[in-house]
Formats: sequence, C-alpha cells, structure tokens
Amino acid sequence: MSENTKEFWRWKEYNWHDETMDPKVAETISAGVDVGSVSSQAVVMVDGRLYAYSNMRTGSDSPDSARKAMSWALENTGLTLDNIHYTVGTGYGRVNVPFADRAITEIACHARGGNLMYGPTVRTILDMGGQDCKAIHCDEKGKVTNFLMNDKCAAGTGRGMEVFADLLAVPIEEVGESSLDVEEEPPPVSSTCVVFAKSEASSLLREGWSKKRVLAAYCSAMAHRVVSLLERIGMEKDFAITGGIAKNAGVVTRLERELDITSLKSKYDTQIAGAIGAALFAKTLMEKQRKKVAK
Amino acid sequence: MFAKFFDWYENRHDYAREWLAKNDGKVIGCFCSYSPEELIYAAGLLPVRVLGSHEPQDVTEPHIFSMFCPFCRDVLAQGLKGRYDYMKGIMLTQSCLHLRQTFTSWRNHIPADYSFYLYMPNKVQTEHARSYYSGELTKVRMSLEEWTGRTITDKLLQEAAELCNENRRLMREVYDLRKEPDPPLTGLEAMVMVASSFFVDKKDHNAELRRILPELRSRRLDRETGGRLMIVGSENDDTKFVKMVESIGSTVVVDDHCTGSRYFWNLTQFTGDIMQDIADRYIDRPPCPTKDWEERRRFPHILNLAKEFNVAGVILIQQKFCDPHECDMVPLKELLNSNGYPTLFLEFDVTVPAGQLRIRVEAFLEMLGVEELF
Amino acid sequence: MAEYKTEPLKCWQKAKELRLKYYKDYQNARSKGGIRWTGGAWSFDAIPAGLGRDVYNITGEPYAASLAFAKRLSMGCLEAAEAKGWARDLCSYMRNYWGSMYLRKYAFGGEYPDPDFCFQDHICCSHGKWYQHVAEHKKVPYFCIDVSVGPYRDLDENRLMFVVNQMHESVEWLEKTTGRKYQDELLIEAVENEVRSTSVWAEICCLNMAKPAPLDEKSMYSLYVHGTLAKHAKEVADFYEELRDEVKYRVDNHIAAVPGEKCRLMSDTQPPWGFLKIFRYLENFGAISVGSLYTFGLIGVWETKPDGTWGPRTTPMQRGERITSRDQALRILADWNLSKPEWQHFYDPNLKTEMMLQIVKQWRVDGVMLHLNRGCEGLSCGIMENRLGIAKAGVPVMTFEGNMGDEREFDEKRVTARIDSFMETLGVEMTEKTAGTA
Amino acid sequence: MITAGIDMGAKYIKVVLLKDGVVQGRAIAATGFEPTASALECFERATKESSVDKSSIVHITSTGAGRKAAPNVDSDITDVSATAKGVVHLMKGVRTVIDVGAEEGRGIKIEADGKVVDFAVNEKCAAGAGAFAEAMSRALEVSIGEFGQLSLKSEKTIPMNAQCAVFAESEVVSLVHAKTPKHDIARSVHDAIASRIVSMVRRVGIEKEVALVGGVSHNPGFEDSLNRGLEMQVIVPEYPEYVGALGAAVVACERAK
Repeated sequence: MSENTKEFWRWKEYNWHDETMDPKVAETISAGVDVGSVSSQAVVMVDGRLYAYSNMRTGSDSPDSARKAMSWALENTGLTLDNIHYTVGTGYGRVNVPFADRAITEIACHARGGNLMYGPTVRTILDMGGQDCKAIHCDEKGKVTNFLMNDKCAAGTGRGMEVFADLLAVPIEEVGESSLDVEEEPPPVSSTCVVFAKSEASSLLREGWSKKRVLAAYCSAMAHRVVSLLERIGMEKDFAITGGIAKNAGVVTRLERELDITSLKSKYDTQIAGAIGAALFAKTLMEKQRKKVAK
Repeated sequence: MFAKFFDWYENRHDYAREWLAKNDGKVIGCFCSYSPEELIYAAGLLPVRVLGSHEPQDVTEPHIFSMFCPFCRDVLAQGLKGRYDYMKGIMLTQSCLHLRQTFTSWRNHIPADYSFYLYMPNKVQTEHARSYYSGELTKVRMSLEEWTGRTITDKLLQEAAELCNENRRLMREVYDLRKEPDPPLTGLEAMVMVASSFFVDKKDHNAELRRILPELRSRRLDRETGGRLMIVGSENDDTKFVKMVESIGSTVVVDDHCTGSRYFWNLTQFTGDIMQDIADRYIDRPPCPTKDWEERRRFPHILNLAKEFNVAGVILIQQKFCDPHECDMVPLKELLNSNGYPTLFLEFDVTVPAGQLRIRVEAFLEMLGVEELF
Repeated sequence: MAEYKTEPLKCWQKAKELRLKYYKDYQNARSKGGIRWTGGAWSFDAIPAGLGRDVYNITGEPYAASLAFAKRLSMGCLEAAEAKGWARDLCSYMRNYWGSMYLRKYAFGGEYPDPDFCFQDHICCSHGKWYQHVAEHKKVPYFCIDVSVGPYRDLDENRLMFVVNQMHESVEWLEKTTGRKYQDELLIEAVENEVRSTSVWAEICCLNMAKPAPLDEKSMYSLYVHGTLAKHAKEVADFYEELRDEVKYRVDNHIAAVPGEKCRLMSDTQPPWGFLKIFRYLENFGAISVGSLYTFGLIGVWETKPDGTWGPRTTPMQRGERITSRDQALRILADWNLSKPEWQHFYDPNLKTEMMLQIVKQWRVDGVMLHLNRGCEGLSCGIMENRLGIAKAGVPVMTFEGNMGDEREFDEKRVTARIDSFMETLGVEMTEKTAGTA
Repeated sequence: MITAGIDMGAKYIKVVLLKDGVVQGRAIAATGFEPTASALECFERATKESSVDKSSIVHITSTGAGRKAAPNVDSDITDVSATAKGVVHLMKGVRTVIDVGAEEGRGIKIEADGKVVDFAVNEKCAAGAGAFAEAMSRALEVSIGEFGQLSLKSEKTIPMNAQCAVFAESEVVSLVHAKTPKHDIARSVHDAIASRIVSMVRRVGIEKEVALVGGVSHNPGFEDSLNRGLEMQVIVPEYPEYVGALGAAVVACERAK
C-alpha cells in the first residue's frame, strides 16, 4: 500500500536580518517567539524596530521549536540569547518557551503587531493561523477591545489548506494563485472539514473537475467560513489579515470580494505579526522593569 | 475550610448510601433545579440532583440524538452505567426538552419503582400559573404519599420549607461575602458548596454552613483576587474550568446558573397557605430562559448581580445545543456590553478542551486590562 | 412489475393559488385597513379571528419552510441570523424567519411585512423565545399561550383550565392591543372551521391506506400546508372537503401517486425542504412514502375508534353539539388542539412509537425512514427511542441526518448511499437505470 | 464457477477472484484520480497473479463508494451488504460487523445468511475513522504501524477531549509537552476513536460474534481499545480490507446462478 510521499504542504522555511542595523548600540533588544500549532516564528527588535526574524515549522516539541526558531533568527547577527534583554513567548506553545520572561496570548500580540505592521488606523484584524481563525478588534494603541475565535473545528485553517495542497499535489505556495485561474467561480465545497473535504474533493475530481476548479471551490468555502466570523464580531475599518493564509491570494481575494472591502497590505511578513507583537510587549515590559529598578 | 463540601462533591454516591443506611427513607433523583424539594423532604425522601460527570461516554447514542445538549446525555449516561443504582425514584419538573429526554429514557431503561413528571408551567408570568401550579403540586403530594406510605401534613411541609429556606439564606450569606474587594472564598469553593447542596441532606448542609460562616467572615486568602468575573449561562458544575480561570489571574465572584445562585436565590414567603406559598416560590424565582417570556425578567436580575458584586467582566457559558440559553445569549450579550460589562462567550461540552478555553480566557483578562501592558 | 395508472391532482392548481393568496393577503392587509399578526403554526389562530374578517396572519414554520425551499434566499437569511450571533444549531425555521426579518425580504416578493402584534404558543424550548425576539425587534406587542400541560391521556380540569384561562386572558389582551371590539360569533365560526378542516385532513390521510396510495407524501406536503397556515379559515376547511372527494375518487379508480408502487414507506419529522428530491429518488425503487405522523398528525386531529383503529376525531358538530359561548368555544379549541398526535410525543417517546406503529399497521408500511432533523428540537425529541421501539417491533427502520431548513447540514451523497443500502435490506431494486443519481 | 468482486473504495480499490467459494486471487491499488483505470489495472494484476483466465469469469459485481464507476461489471451492490456477505462467508457465527475504513466507520447487524438487519454509519466526522489515527501518528512523528504497536504498551487511560482530528493533533502535542509517554498518547487516541465507534455500533445493538473489518483492523492498538470499549473480543479476518470485495464476489456468484 504505497502512497504518494512527496509533501506538497511543506512550505519553505526562512530567516532574515537587517544588515544595515547595528544592534550593539541599541538600548533595548527585545524578542518575541510565537510557537504556533503549525509554524513558529522568532522576532528580534532593536529599540522597537524589526531587526531579525525566522519562520519555520513547529515540531512535536515546542521548547525545541522555540529554541530552533530563535537561534535561526539570530544566525549571522552576531547576537546570542544573552544579548536579548527581554523575551515574550506567545502562540499555542507560549508557556513552553524556555528562555521567555513571560507569556502573552497571540490574540493580544497579533493586535499589537498588526498595529505596527498596518499602522494605528487598523481596527479589525483577522488572524488566519494554522488551526484556528481569530477576529480581533483593537484600538489605536493596538489594544484588544473584542475578539472571536472559530469553533472546535479546524475546517478552513492553514492546517486544512496543507492537507488539501497535499491531496491535490499542488505546492502550498501555489494554491492561492491557481485557485484564481478559473473562468467562473464554482460553488464552494459543502464540507470544509479537513478530512471530509478530502473525500469531497476526490469525488469532484472524479466528476471531471479540474484541480484549479476544486481549489477555487475550497478557497471560497474557507473565505466564506471566516466571513461569518467577521460578521459576528462586526467589521470595522481599517481591516487587515495576518497569519499564513494572508499569503493565499485565493482566499484573501474571495474574502475581500464577499466583504466588499480591501484589506491593508504591509511590507512585513504577515506570518510574524504575533512575534512582532510579542517583541513590542517585551520592549514595554523591559522598560517598566527598568523604571521599577530605578525607583 | 470547604473540605467537607469538596468531600461531599467528590464522594456523592458514598454520601447517599450512608444516608440510606442512617435514615429510613429513599433517594429520589431530580434532573432540574425546579424540583419542589419542600415536598420531597416532607415525604422523608432525599432529593439528589444528577449533575455532570464530565467523562466522555459511549452509551447514550441509541437513546438521545446527538443534537441535544451534552449535559442531558451525560446525565443519562451515568444512569445507564448504574452509578445511581441506589435511586429508587425519579422526578422531573418541566423545563427543557433536553432533560425531558433524559427523564423518559431513564424511565424506559433504568430500573426505578417510582417516577413522576411534574407539569410545571413554562409561562410563569401569567397569574393563572399560580393556582395551576399549586394544583399540580397537590398531585405530587398525593403521589409521594402513595409511594412512601407517609402522610404529608401541612406541618411537615412547613418544616421542610423552613429547612430549605435556611439553606437558601445561609448560601446567600456566603455569596454576600464575595462582594468584598478580596472575597474570602474562591469561585471554585462557592461552586462546590452550591453543587453539593443538590444532593446532601439540607440538615447536614446547613450545619456545615453554620460551622464555617464565622471563620469565613475573617478568612484571608493568600492569592491575588485579580479580575472579578461573573459566570452566566446553562447548567455548569465544571470545577476544572473554574479552577483554570482562577489560576490565571482572576476570581469568579458571582454567577447566574441553575447550578448556582438561581437555585437558592429567593425564599418561600409564608402567608398561611403552605402549598400556594411553595408554588409561588418557584413561580417567582430567577427564571430559566425557557420560562422567561413574554417579558424578560431574567436580565434585570443579572445586571443587578453584576453591579452588586462589582464585576469587571462576564463569561457567558453555553452548553452546546442548549436552546433555551442560545435564545438568550445574543440579547444578554448586548445588554451587558451596553452597560459597560465586557463579555466572553464560551461553548461547553461534556469534556472541555482546556487549552482552547484557556487562551480565550487569558486573552479576555488581558483585554480587561487587569495588568497594564501598554 | 405492477404498473398502476396515475394522473395529476385536479385541485393542485387551486392548492397553489390558495397558498399564494394567503401570503399576499397578509402582505396587503394594511392597505385595506386590516390587521396583520404573526405566530406559529400551532398558534390558536381562531382566537384573533374574533377581531374581524380583515385579520390576516403569517405562521412562522411554513413561512420558513418556503424560505428553505428557496435555497439562495434561505442561505442569506441563515447567514444574517448567524451574523447577529445566533447559534447555528438553533431551530432552522426560527433562523430563516429572523433572517428574512433582518434582511427585510419577503419570500413572496417585496418587503418583509411587519406584523401589528405577535400571537404565539409555547410548545418547545424555542417557541416562546422566537416571537419574544420578533416582538422586541419590531417593537410590537406579544402574547404567548403556554400549552405545556402534558399529553391528552393525562388531561384533567386543572390542566385544561390553565390553557383556557390564558385564552380568555388573550382575548382581553387582543381587545386592549388593537382597540377593537371582540366578536364571539366570529370566534365560534373560526373554531367550527378549525375542527372541520383538521378532522377532514385526517379523513384524507385515511384514504391513503389504499393500495396503490392515491397520494405520496411529497404532494401531501403541499396540501397539509394550508392547515398550518390558517386551519381556522373557511376556505381551508372547504378546500379540504373538495380534496377529500377527489382523493376518494382516486381510490375508487385505483389512481396511484406512484405508478410503480412496490414498497410503502413512512417518514418522520419535517423533511429537508431543500432536498425533497430524495422522495423522487425513492421512486426509482418503486418506493413511496405514504405519510408520517408529521403529515398526518401535525394538522390532522385523530382519535382511537371503538375497534382500536385510528381515525378522524369526531367534531362537536358531528356529535350534535352547538357552540354558543366564548367559554365553550375556547374549551373546545383547547381540548381539540391538546389531542393533536404530533404533540403527545413531546412528553413520552413511547406514545409516539405507539402511534407510528399504528400507522405502520393501518397504512401497510414496509419500512420507516427517520429524519434525524438537526433543525427541529421539538420533533426530534425522543426520536432515537422511537427508532429502538420501531426496530423492536420488527419493522425495518433507517435514519438519516439532515436539517429541514439548513441545507448545509444535509449531505445528499451520503443520504442516497444510505437509501441504497436500506432498499437492499428491504429487498427492492432500482426499477430504472437511474442508479446513483438523486 | 469463477466470479469477481471489485470494491471501489475512496482510497483503495480491491479485487477478489472467487472460485466455488474459494479465493483464487486478490489485488489492491490506490484509487487515485482515475478510478476506472486503477480498477482495470488492479483487475489485471489479480487475474495474472492468480492465473485465472478472464474469459472464465461469469459475473463481476462492484461495490464501494465508486461502484457505479467500475468498468465492465455485471451488477453492483452497496458496501454495507457486500461487507455483510463477505463476513459471513469467512466467519459464520458473526452477527455484528464493525467496519472501519480511512474516512468512515460502520456498524452492521446481520443474520446468519448475511442479510443486513440494521446498520449505522458515523456522520460527518473523522474522529471515528482511520484518518484520525493517521493524523495523530503524524503528530507524534511515528509511522502508523508503530503507532498501533505503541499503544499496546500502555496501561493508562487518558481521555481525549478534542474530537476534530486537527484539534486532537494539538492536544496530542500538548500531551507530549506534559511529558506523557508516547505509548500512553497512542492508547488515548485509539480509545477516542474506539469510543466513537462503540457509541455508534450501540445504535444497531451489539450481538456476538463481533467482527472487525476494514483497513483500520490492521491496527492492533485500535483493536485493543475496541475490545476494551465493547468488553468483548472482536474477530479479525486474515485479509480485513478485502472483505467488501469478497462479499461482492459472493454476491456475483449468487447472481450468476
């Protein structure tokens, strides 16, 4: 019973740092580590400016994933963990970041990160993560004023998208684009359940649907699902999408179409929003600590 | 200090068996907080409300369609597994269709030599409900007399009503202490206290309450009170949940649950007609949503509790599929929010995936700004 | 295979017109200075009839079913309700209805016509709450009668009077709310029409005992609906008598609803309105649903005859009783409605199983299909116990999950697959090569 | 007389060749996206390996989700009936069949002759099917084969809260963090699936003997959990995943007569 073993869901891991900056002169070097159910990111900030980050898959051991992500972010920066003044852990594995000074939920972090990434005008943030979607309202400081999470079913999440890419043998990075390459929009798949979407997709393919058409149907089903989440919390401009799915044009375009609103775009990588927020909290908390000590 | 209550809560079956050994009486199972316990005590019986077991189960599928609330299935499951084999009778006081199925399936499949369905009116807001209900209570009285062979005199009813009233009065006193800036008891302790009063003989329960009250007044907890929370919604005796909530920087200071304040909030007023007095007490108590129409009388009561207990936020707890509460959640949320009380909505199942609820509660507390992070 | 002759119902067109007229009358009521009220199919609609001949109502369940049938609109309604935060597992009629109210879209064209008041009764957990919300949203007065006094078997004076007293209360409320003088003779007329229409409907159902069945359940849905809209109305009672005569003619002349009838089924609870085609799918096997407790007993009022069989309940008029006072009319109305079959099961699944087995016996049913209806708490109440009871009696039974008003909860492929298997266990095969296509 | 059964499953296609009640050959192939082609290929292999002359096959019956798409067959039958037929052909005394595949679990109550009395299917949730175990083994980073074995080492019962395969995945991860031994997690997962299955099978009523068939019956961990859930031993035939195809072949034989 051999099966196709090529893993189309496996997206590329990467790290980055800003050569033009010199962290040595910094007053506060803060870090945020976002250990999600699917991916982990580490962000290093220098006086509140993004300096370095990494993005990789979460293994079955969070502490280990946190360490890996961090050391990879610090790669070739000349910095080590000891240079970092304060670290905040967030995400699903937030309490399992061994070197973190404290943990803050990804909900608060995405709001604060989004505030930096999209500017203080952003009021509604949709985080489409690995296994759940969060609709967040925040104020001009990036403080959460209200939020909603999807139910106990992972349908229409990043994880679901991976399973789907795998099933259709389409590299995950290409899913969005090719789903848009259809003459007319097909009806959304009725079941976005990670498992049943599979059998539904298979039968659609058997009925002679093209892969692109099936992808389109799945992407619109995913978009549709989060729309109801957003409608429940109420749309407030400006609107931004963070998390992995934000990179999926297929879902985003359909989402914008259904909501009849265009989401803000950012020069930052949407997957590190949580980690950025965590790093910003880390900076604030460090400064508070200093004040305390000063007194 | 609440050790005895916890002991009762965790070993409820042992307690019931001991009670049976000590008293010449029977145990009657109740499924709803509307059961007229005055009549049951007067008949020399011990009312035991079946609460959640919070264990996954695989025995109710043939009996109750899975779209009905996990609580009603959990209750039936315990019966089918023989956990309550010492229960000789069962009684359901009319409330929701969910528990009604638990009752009818219990009657069909679990041996018991007595069962009674009490047609409590759902429209408690019409004056006609009063005479109607006292009429129905008279049927309970006669039926219990027939089953137990014991005459239920007005005197016995009076005594039973006073016994129940004292239990209510004492628990109210404990609740009042939670209004203090730093309550001398946790929400968990309060929850276990009320929950145990559903199956512990009121005599014992009252004695224990009287014992702890003096020290409780001067008790200091070595923990941060943190965010003052109210929990509102369907049946909820999920101690694991409250424990989790209170372990991350908050204290539950009040509730509106049928397993909490709603059960004991109001007293029987004595006017000389004991049957009517008992009937009126249940007609007038803080209602279950399924009995709260045309007017909404539940909402002002909830708002009042939020004010009196000075809560920072409210967690709305919904047993999955519980229609009565689902019908109240949306307007209730609007009411609380418009009065400046942030709300967090959570859906409950038999077992609660702690991780998924924890992040919501943590984020909610961050939102309430218990700690300044900006 | 046995081929029966078939022909379309003559009064089919009339049925359609009557239904449309009902919805239009409601819509246009105000232009004629009339009154519009809304409530449930179970509402005592004979009572507001006493306010005058220009009083029109819309009943939520059949209205929502019409919405559900119009899939696109329905989806919009359901999503509008979800957007407000209502749980997806709430009564799907209620969610469709609320959605139509939020969107201000009427299933029969134009704006959603606002009611002047709500007049409901409380039979399940949602009923009292349904119009509580409508009344709040539309800022109109609301009266709801609690009928939860138990099954007819256990009815006594105290219980009957609780309902009758509320009815009297409601009459005073109606006068106060509308400022109109209440006319008892109109009430009496409406009560007479209601007992007539509901008892005649039972007669019609009885005619379906014939082999071949003159009516299939799919068509019955379009006929029983009038009783759910205005059981108190003269035109409904008259229409049912006309229909009864035609169905009788079909029986006498062996005119079948399904020419290839080989296997007789019975369903339960409301069907998935968006997928009535499953009944057509059954016809591929020569299987026909001849009815259900739902189509027989939601509107039809029945009684057990001396010989133990089930038949139309004898009306007061047939007993030679004359209704002369408001109190008498209300007592009859309460007693009559509390004896409705599709009400008894709310209190004891065993009662429902007994009635279902009675139907199996009298209507010569070969198999039972239970619709585990996620959309209706009330009619799904105790359904798994019914399943056990029916199976215990040795009657083949299958279940399928779905939702009467939320097509997202109906999986056509899986349900037809189940039907295939069930048909095999009943030993019937596809009569046409339409295999696999529903 | 030689007949054939083709089971067009959602994931795999199986073919069984039967001669006078004795299996001559069997073959399996991934369904893929061209089931018809896969079926033909699978059929070819079965005949080659068993050196059965195709022309000598008098009747072919298809079953399974895609049975209508099966190439050149004489008749078809639903997988419920086919499974029942196949089981009694192998194990006379069986009255309850538990059939757990990758995406669906079934309970079937049968009579001595294999006639289906009643059946239940798990509705729209993977939590009661093999895919669930596969997802969890992936989260634990062990092969599904290992996963099944692991679970036998455990004595401990840890209730699994999450029902959705994906959330269960993260629950598994958090169990790992709580330093829970892998074998205890494996058992917890199998218990969760088993309890869903048991709960569903109770609908049709459990009557001895009970047979476990379908792809998942290769998983000893699941079998063990199921036995505990049912409080009895289930029987697992030698080629559990071929039972449907075998049943179809048996039916083909009946229909050829």
